[in-house]
Amino acid sequence: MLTANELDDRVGEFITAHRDTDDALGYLRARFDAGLAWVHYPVGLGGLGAPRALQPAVDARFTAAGAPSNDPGRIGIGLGMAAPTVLAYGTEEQRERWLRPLWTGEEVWCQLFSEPGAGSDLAALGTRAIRDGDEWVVDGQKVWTSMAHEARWAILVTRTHPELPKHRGMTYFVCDMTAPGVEVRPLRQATGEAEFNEVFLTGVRIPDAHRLGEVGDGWSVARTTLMNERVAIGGGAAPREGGMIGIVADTWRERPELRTAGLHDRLLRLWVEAEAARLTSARLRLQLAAGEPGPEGSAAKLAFARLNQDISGLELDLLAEEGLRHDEWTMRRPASVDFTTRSPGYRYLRAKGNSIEGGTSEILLNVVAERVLGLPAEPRVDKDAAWKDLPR
Amino acid sequence: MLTANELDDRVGEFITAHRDTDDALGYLRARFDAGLAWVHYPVGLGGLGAPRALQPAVDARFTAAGAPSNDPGRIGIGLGMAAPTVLAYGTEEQRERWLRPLWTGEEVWCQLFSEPGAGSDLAALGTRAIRDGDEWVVDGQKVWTSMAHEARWAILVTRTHPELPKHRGMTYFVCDMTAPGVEVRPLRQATGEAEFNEVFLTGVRIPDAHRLGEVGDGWSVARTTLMNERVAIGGGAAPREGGMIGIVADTWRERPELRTAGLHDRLLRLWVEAEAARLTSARLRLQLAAGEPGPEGSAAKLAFARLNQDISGLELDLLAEEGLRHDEWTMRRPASVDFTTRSPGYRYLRAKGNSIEGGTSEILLNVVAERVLGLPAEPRVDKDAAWKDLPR
Amino acid sequence: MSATEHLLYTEDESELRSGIRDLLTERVTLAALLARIETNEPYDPKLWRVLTEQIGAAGLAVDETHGGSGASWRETAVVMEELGRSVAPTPFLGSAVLATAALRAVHAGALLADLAGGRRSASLAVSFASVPGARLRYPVRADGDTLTGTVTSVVDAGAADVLVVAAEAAGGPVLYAVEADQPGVERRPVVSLDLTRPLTDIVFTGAIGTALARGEQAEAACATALTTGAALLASEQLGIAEYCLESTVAYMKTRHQFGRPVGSFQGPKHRLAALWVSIAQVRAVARYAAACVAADDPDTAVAVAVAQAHCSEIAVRAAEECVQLHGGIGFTWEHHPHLYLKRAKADALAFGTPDRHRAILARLVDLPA
Amino acid sequence: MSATEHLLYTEDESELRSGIRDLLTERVTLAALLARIETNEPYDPKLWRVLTEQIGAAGLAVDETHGGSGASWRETAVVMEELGRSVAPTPFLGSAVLATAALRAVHAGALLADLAGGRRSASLAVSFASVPGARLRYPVRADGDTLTGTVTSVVDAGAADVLVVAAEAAGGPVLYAVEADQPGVERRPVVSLDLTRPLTDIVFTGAIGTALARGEQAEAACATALTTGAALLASEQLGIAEYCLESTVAYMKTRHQFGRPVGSFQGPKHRLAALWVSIAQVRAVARYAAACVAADDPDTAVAVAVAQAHCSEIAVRAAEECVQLHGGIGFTWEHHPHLYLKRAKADALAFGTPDRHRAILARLVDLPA
Repeated sequence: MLTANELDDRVGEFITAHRDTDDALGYLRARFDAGLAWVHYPVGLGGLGAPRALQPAVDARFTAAGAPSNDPGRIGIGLGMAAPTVLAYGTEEQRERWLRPLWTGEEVWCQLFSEPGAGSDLAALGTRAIRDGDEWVVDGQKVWTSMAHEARWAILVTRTHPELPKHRGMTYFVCDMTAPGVEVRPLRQATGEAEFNEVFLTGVRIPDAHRLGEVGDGWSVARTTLMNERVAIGGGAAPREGGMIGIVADTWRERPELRTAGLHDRLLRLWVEAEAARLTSARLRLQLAAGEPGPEGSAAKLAFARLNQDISGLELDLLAEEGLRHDEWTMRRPASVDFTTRSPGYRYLRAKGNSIEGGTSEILLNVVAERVLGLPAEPRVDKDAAWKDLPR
Repeated sequence: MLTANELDDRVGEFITAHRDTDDALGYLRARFDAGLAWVHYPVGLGGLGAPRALQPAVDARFTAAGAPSNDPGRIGIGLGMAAPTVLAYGTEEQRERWLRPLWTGEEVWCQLFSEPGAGSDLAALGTRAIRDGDEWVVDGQKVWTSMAHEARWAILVTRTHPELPKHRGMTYFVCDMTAPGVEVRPLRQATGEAEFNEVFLTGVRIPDAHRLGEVGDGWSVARTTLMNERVAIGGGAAPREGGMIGIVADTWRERPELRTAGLHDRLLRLWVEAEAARLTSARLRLQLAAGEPGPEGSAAKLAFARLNQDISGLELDLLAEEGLRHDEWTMRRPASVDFTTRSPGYRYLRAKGNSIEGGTSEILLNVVAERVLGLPAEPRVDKDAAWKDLPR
Repeated sequence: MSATEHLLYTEDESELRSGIRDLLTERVTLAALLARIETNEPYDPKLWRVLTEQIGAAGLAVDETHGGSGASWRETAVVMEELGRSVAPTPFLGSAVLATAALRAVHAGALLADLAGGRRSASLAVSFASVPGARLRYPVRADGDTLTGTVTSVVDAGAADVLVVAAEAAGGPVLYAVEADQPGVERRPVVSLDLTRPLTDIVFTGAIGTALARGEQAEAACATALTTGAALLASEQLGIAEYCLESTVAYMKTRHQFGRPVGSFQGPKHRLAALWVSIAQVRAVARYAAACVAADDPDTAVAVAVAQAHCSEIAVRAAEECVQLHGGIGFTWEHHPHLYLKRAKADALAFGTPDRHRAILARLVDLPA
Repeated sequence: MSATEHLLYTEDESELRSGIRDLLTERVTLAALLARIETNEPYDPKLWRVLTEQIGAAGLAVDETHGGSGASWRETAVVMEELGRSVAPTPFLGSAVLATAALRAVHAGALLADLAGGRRSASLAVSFASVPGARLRYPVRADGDTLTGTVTSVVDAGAADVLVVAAEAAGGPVLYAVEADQPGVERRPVVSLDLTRPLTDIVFTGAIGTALARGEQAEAACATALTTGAALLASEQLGIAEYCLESTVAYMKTRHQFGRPVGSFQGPKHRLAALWVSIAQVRAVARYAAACVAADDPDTAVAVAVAQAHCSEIAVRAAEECVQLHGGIGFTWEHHPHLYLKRAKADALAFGTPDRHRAILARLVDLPA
């Protein structure tokens, strides 16, 4: 297997060879073809079969060289969720068709999983797919779909066998977002913005060739997707005061007239918690680097959500009158969440989403309790009954 | 029905007539016979069939006159739990035999309900009672029995029909604590003291005449007992700073050298919470007086437990080095709990019991959630199965 | 009779509540509310008319000789509860509480009667974040009866006919009634965190005021108004918390996940039960504060500090639980939770945050830092 | 290499842990512990012998030339974790941490070697509630090398052979080694909140000491000892929290109520999961503090303040949950939870309560009051 030094040499050669390229897309395609996109992917699919741990150094070197970026913020769902699933379950043709334009950013992906009636209980979903020759006809409604309004493709889980127990009657597809019958509507949220969408699927025809995994095996495929979502969250390196605590700490330092004794101890408590969360993430990164992926990822997401909420609540209390004043409620379509540029009220409201999106804190606590602590599961009333007979 | 004024006259006459009595027991017996023991009880059983709300004034007047007391702290279980149950379910003979010496304090009562395997889930209890002619033979182990070592009688719930679902196979008895086969052992607790006992019942023979309620109807009878326990708790009138908060507030005032900024806000938070709990109790008393018994009694017990725990925890933090030093760990048998005379460490430890004894906080939260808020019950796996087949 | 004897609701209060709730249920639907709050007219004028003219809600704390019903702040608090429950945009707090309390204190009979009858509305020109019990600031200066200065973040001032303004004059503070619709008064709408309660910055540039009181009396009137506002805000917070709990409970009874109503899971169940316990305390604390201001009880300052320290935190917690336990839809614009969250958080900032009230309490009950 | 690179356990540390855990599992049964703690000999001398002589636990942070193993405070922290897990009564904290840290700082080679080898034990004569980072107090005065004064609530001093005493002399502070068994030293046992860790008041009445260091060096040695003690106490708190969580989880898997294991109810489940999240943070924070003192990192003061502010609260919460979720038996003398509760609460008071550490932190990270 490739060593870190050999890999570094290859990156250096690539950078030198493409030094004078003006064509960003061409550069990214070439980088993919050289196996330097995601080095742990197979040769021919943007990788070199190298250890995953070598990727950060590669990215850092390209960044340092000022190389064109594939804008990972914009194509996060493709990179983090669609790609590993296509890699794991896709046919040769599917991998070759989808992975390259996914990685280069030519094609944006979104995720059609959650439904109004199936959020935490994703396996209850009811979007129907009925086979019709070489195609499937899909009807239903999905929700909380970020980037749907810009996406070319979607990963989609459907119900194909309502008469089976819920975990056994699902099938997983890749859905063409430009296909007739796909309607995307913005979903406005408490902040006034719409990061997300509702997606209505009405008689959408999907070729069987766009199925991922076996018919009826959609739950397993979806779990692969979601496992990769969990890994993607919460592991980022941060300096001390790097998160939201830094904003309020700076306000505290710069505006002594706002300080009160009661808020002081609360600020210090949150400062300590933020530092604890930071050290925990640092420890998690060491574990991942040492190849011991622990369940601390869920812990990090739980802690991050609570911290953001508590800190932004404190910030409003500190600002008092200024906290009563907001910047704007305009309906916008932001491409990503930025906690630093908007008003404190925005931070406060947006942080409420942190314990709902990507798995509610309640669900994550269940995951920790059952999978980590090994506490017994609740009595299940929905495991063996046919999906169609479940109360909803 | 008797008016408050008429009743007051009667009390006055009684006090005048018995002014010169030296015989405390005789006095109490006479007060019982005059119907001035618990005025809402029937005539002949210590009462006058008067409204319950008139009792406090009667008690206050006897106290003011310096009349002998039946020491309600010592006979609380008899007064609060056994008596209402005997009244509700007892035969004429049973009421006449038991209520008078119970009220006068001649006979102390205790409660044999909880078992090592049946705490929160009282209906799971397994102490067996098997009929043998006119008697029942009882075998089993009870726990958390206060006053068992001083009690003459016990209210006892047993399992008579293991083959029935758990709520339907119980029978309720009055048990003679001096009968052969009753063994009382002190149960030492975290404070070092033993307020409670374990009671071992080995071939204890109870006459059928000491049964309360029908055979198999023990759960209904027990619920009457427990309902009266709930009412008894948490309604006491208290002045501002009357509870544990007063102790720590005084320490704060008297010892400025201990103060820290962080503890200040925490103290004030708890002061506010204590005041909120006090006003809530005051409101509850008005409701009870107005004949609207609300479910706020459970709320009061929940709040009281948490407050005592938080305040005593703060007190130790405030005292710092002194908090590291305890008074004593001697095994004692206190007749009642007094939070004021012992060391802060005692308060801290004893308060931990407040959220366990008399219904854990978790169970009370269930009660509030289901009976007050009307939230749906958990799926029950133990309702219809025979008691003997339940996992334990 | 001590204020602790007034913690329950009287029959009159229950009747009042029921009338107001019927009205609000009809007029303040979620759809109507959402449609209104982003317009230039967040208040529903018809609602305000019925509330003031038919129900007489604005005159509850005004005596009968001034066109009120001669009830008290306790009845007014019941109105606040219901307005909180519905997050109804009305100028009730500014006009029927803050301005009315100030005008009552200076015996400004005619104007008081106008407010009580709903013929006019007013607001007290102070920042909504002013802390009762803290030292008053006077951002407006009076030269003769000509006023100059800027007051920021005033509640319910956008639609007010009259502004009650405390200004610093040469001889000390003076309380003025200022017609809002005059050249020397500019009202600048503020984008407020709570869309259902608009705030306004008011710039006085030579506005003409009518002096109502001077010196200590003016100062006391302002202080009383803030104290009354803070006391009654606790009742609004009670209404917010109650509705958040009730609507969450209702949702959790019908929403199914994993084949069960989500309200049957013990995790949220215990949280909601604990919240109910806290709300029972909010009720007692808010009633006590209202009873104290109604009776001008010597314990008023403590009661209000306790109420604002306690009720703010519980109302915010209730709204936060409402958002969280509604899951995804709790975070959408189309559902009610965000409106309650914004109102609850804004109310917590209004009239002083809990920590500021605890600091005041420390002085009142001799627990010095 | 930054201290954040040392947050994991090395293989050596895991081996060390496993050896100690085996020993403690065998020697510190609940029955043995309960039998011992109310006697005059709460320490198990055999346990201490094996720990020091066979495992070399007392010499981990001592270099090889002084009879130690030349490891570091990080390895010592692993021992503290295991001692916390078992609430084992040993003089490890007093002798192998506090006294050793002080002696290391003043290069007191011979005595250090005695401690490292387990031939003698020592303690630092300071109150267990002393706060690292706060100004040092010297309750003992030195006249020549004769010591007079009283030090209260000293940890692990009852069985110590040597007392390390910082005393105020004419020319500034002096650090002494004082033989404990001499006429001028009276040790009075204290009834301690944590029965598994006895405290002692020490009265010096003309005791003779051997000066180890003077002036700034003496002061620095004391400060270092307290900082090291506080840093390593975080690891003990980690062990306490872990055992409380694990034993509670184990209990809740087997305890049945309502026909189900109580651990299947979501209420306690969510609380235990949240506790696990907090304990994962305690682990990171405690490891970081140990790594900082091991490397004498410039960030040590912040790391220790964070560790003591955070770990104290979580360990206490873990112990409180352990009591509560064991239900009735959690409140009995015969079961383990109360022992952990007492240790956790005492540890929270030791070396400064969380609020005192937050106040120190405020200065360190420029967040002034």
